[in-house]
Amino acid sequence: MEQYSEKVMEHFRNPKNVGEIPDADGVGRVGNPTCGDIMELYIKVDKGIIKDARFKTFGCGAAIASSSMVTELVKGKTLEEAEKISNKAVIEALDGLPPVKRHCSVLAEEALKKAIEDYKNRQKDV
Amino acid sequence: MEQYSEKVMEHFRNPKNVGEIPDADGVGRVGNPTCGDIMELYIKVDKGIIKDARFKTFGCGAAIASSSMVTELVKGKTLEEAEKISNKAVIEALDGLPPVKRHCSVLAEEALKKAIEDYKNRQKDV
Amino acid sequence: MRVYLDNNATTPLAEEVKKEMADSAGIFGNASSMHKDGMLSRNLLEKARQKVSSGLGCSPDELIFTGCGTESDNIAIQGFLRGTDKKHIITSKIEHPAVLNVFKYLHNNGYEVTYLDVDEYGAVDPELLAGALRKDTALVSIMTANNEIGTIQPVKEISERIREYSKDIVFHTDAVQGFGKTDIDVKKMGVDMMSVSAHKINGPKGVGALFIRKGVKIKPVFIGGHHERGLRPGTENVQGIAGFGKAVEIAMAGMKEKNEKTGRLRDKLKEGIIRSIPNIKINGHPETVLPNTLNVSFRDVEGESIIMMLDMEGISVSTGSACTSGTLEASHVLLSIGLDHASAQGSVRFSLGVYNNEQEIGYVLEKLPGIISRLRDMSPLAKKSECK
Amino acid sequence: MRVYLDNNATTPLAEEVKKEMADSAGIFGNASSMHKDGMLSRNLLEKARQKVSSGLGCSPDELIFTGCGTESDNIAIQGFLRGTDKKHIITSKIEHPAVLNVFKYLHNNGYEVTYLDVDEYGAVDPELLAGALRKDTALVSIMTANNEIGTIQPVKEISERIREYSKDIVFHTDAVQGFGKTDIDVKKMGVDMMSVSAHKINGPKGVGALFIRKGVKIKPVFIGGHHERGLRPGTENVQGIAGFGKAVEIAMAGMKEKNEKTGRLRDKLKEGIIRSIPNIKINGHPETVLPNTLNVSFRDVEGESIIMMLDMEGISVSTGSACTSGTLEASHVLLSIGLDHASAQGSVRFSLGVYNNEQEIGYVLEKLPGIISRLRDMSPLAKKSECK
Ligand SMILES: Cc1ncc(COP(=O)(O)O)c(C=O)c1O
Ligand SMILES: Cc1ncc(COP(=O)(O)O)c(C=O)c1O
Repeated sequence: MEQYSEKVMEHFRNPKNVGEIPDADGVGRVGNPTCGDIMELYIKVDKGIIKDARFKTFGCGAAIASSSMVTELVKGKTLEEAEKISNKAVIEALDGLPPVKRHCSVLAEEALKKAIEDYKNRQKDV
Repeated sequence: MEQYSEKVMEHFRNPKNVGEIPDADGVGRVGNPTCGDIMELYIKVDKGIIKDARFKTFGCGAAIASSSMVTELVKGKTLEEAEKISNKAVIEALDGLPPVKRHCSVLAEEALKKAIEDYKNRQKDV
Repeated sequence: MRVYLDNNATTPLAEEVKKEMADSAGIFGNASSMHKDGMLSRNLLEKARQKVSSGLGCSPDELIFTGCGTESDNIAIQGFLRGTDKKHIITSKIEHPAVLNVFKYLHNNGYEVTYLDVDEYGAVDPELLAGALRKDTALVSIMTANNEIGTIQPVKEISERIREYSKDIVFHTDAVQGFGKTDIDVKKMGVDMMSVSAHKINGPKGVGALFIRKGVKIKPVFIGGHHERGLRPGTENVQGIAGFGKAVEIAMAGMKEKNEKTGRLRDKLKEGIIRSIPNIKINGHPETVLPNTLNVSFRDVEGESIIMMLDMEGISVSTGSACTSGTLEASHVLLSIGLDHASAQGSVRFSLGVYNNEQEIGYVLEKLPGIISRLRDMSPLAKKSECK
Repeated sequence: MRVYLDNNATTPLAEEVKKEMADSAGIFGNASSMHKDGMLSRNLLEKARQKVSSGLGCSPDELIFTGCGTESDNIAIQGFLRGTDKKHIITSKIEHPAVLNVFKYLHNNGYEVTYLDVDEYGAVDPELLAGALRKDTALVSIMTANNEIGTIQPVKEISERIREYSKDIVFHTDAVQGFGKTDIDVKKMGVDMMSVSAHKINGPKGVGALFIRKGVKIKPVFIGGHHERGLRPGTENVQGIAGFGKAVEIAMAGMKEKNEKTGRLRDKLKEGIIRSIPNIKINGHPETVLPNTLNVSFRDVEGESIIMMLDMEGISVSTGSACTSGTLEASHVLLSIGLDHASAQGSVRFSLGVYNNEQEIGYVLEKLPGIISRLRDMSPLAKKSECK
């Protein structure tokens, strides 16, 4: 077992933005119980800017911290900026993740991408 | 390593009958340096009775103790009695020997047998 | 407050063991040396061998000391197979990695392996095992008690089935978890080889032992000097082994009472959890189970996050085996007893020890419900379960 | 008075090591556990890994802890060979049984083995080794220094010959005796794997380590959990490993001065023996030899009886390896350097340690001549030598 960074522990201890957004503009759902963690990311978008982000996560400490961190990272960003947020950015913002836990940051990136995609799809439908 | 008995240690510490008998009536020499121990047993016989016995031994603690013990055992015995002294008797008299050291008692028995044989041969020659 | 409920992972050193080890720290000779320093070590070693073998019900010359339980398992299994041409071996699906991974290795290297299923409680069915025996079966290895869920196997019945079929098949049991927590007697159990480990019974880490019944021939796997009959070469860890001897001595004294006490505390914890937390499942056998072990699935939450939150409150527990923490797989034990992945991942093992008390259990029951509900609030699965 | 001159068999625990181990006796978590108790153990483990690896000149992630030097040797040799198809291996005739007996086992199991001769001082000739290298050579194992006669091998030169021939051949060295008594640096020596053992440097018994250069792939021999990268599975002996770390730390501090002191005492003993006892032979290399080791053949007397008599006077020494006491064979090392059987059997190893002093050496020199002459008086060989 490698240690978690203080930053990870902080976000695990007090995760930011937990919950759903009932009238979300985009929802990204990734993972499945057979392979491990499950993450749901909700975003609220106004004039191309992510005004709010929330998550629900079933997963280990790293998964919860990654979810919390990614919601923090996207808030206030334009969709273009948000789309560029990679799992590396999440890892960096968390001061690192143990190698076996890197996939959690990937899940966070994917959840974000899916939420933005979902938002875009809804815009098309309108 | 198994422990030596107190009796073995006693005979090792203060071996009895060390030395040669210059005018011995019989000499038994067994063992060779390639295989390990070497034992020489000298006996002095008078009217069929072993009056004196001495040894010289190159060998481990068990070999020295076995030599010492066998000389003690034969002194005062008739040749017939002495011929019956087996390695088992030596082991018993020593309160046991570790399994890997049993061969030392065999050597003592053989040295004794050879010394008696030598004595008998000399008698024939006369 | 710090509450340690991870005694199946390892246990604190008993004070008497610490003392024994401190007392023997000055006895340093190589137990193989002829001189007095060697003799002093050899005497300590043989005194400890006496104690440990009496704890297993075997004779001292049927016991070798090893470096840990894993080593005992490997020497037993690989060592026995090095001396036979038979190529079929049998184990259960819920063995510790120290056995299971050896079988997997052997599977990939020319052996035919039968991995026996277990029932929903984790028990091996002796009849199922009997049916798997073959003319070319070399060895059967079934653990005495499971480390994750505590289920005790019907070792005696298994042994009887094996003997009925053939006198030649060797039966090994990994008793690393059973030793000290359930009745152990190699004769009554009818086993040919048994592995134990000191650090699970308040002894030192880095010492194990292997019982090898007289007449069972095994070959060394690690090869070197003649220590421990050449089966575990390497200068003997006299100080650690002396500590092991002492640990067995105190574990055996009043074992029944100690286990009854532990069992009462475990039951209190179990009932408290059932009462205060909905949507849970108790894993393992309801009766034939180690008195100290409680494995619980908390639906919709993940085990590691429970452990971390408990840790923040000063409570040490684990998801299954400490040996698989650091990997991502769900417990093979929990999957084998039929749990789905999410439940398997949401499981926590509480394993008590001789030093736990009522107050500690009360403290855990105070903290746990809040943690589970907090994590369920975070979980995307929780709402769905409610809908169902 | 008790004088311990058997430090190549094992050494007494340093006081600082005892203290370190006593201090860490309360840190008991399983180093694999997530919780705080696990973390405390993990921290101790990694601190010790730092210390030991700095003693070897490697990086901490190139070092695994094992249960003894024998285990390190076996994991290195058997573990590496499990991952390659090449079938030729090279070693010397004077390796410790922990290497030599592994090679013999492999010899009987499909491997072609070259056992290199050594010269009259016990040194391997790098050119001879170079000539033995083949396209299918998988591994070379040559010890850093010999345990019986102390001869230090030209490891660096050997490594250079191997590299010149091929980059793929793996070079292991058993540095169990060299560590602490001669300069060790895995990089400068150019080795791929190195075995060491704590109890030879005033550390605890039951702990060893193996350096595995980054990029060298080895497979586990004992199989189980993921501890020590899966190469030495089993709950880590944290207390012992912490003691090892401390032992390395103190061994490395002022090593040069300590070895000079030991060397002076050894030379005093050697000169005293030469002066006072006729018909002897000093075995081992006159210069490239461990500073603490003195091996002497006393003509016409047998080693065990010398040892026993010295023991009765309070002096602990040994005939060759503690690992072969209890067997009847003459030392393979002494036979390999050309001694006849009788001389090989009449040899004694005096191996000094950091705690010996002048007075003790004086005491030995006082007792030894009388013992030898007493035994010679008993020996049937002595008179013949005189005749010659
Ligand atoms: C050169 C050498 N290699 C290996 C060993 C084995 O070490 P251990 O007893 O720690 O297994 C020893 C000492 O016994 C030794 O001297
Ligand atoms: C059932 C079982 N077998 C084997 C082991 C391995 O024991 P050790 O860690 O002493 O190698 C353990 C514990 O880790 C265990 O619970």
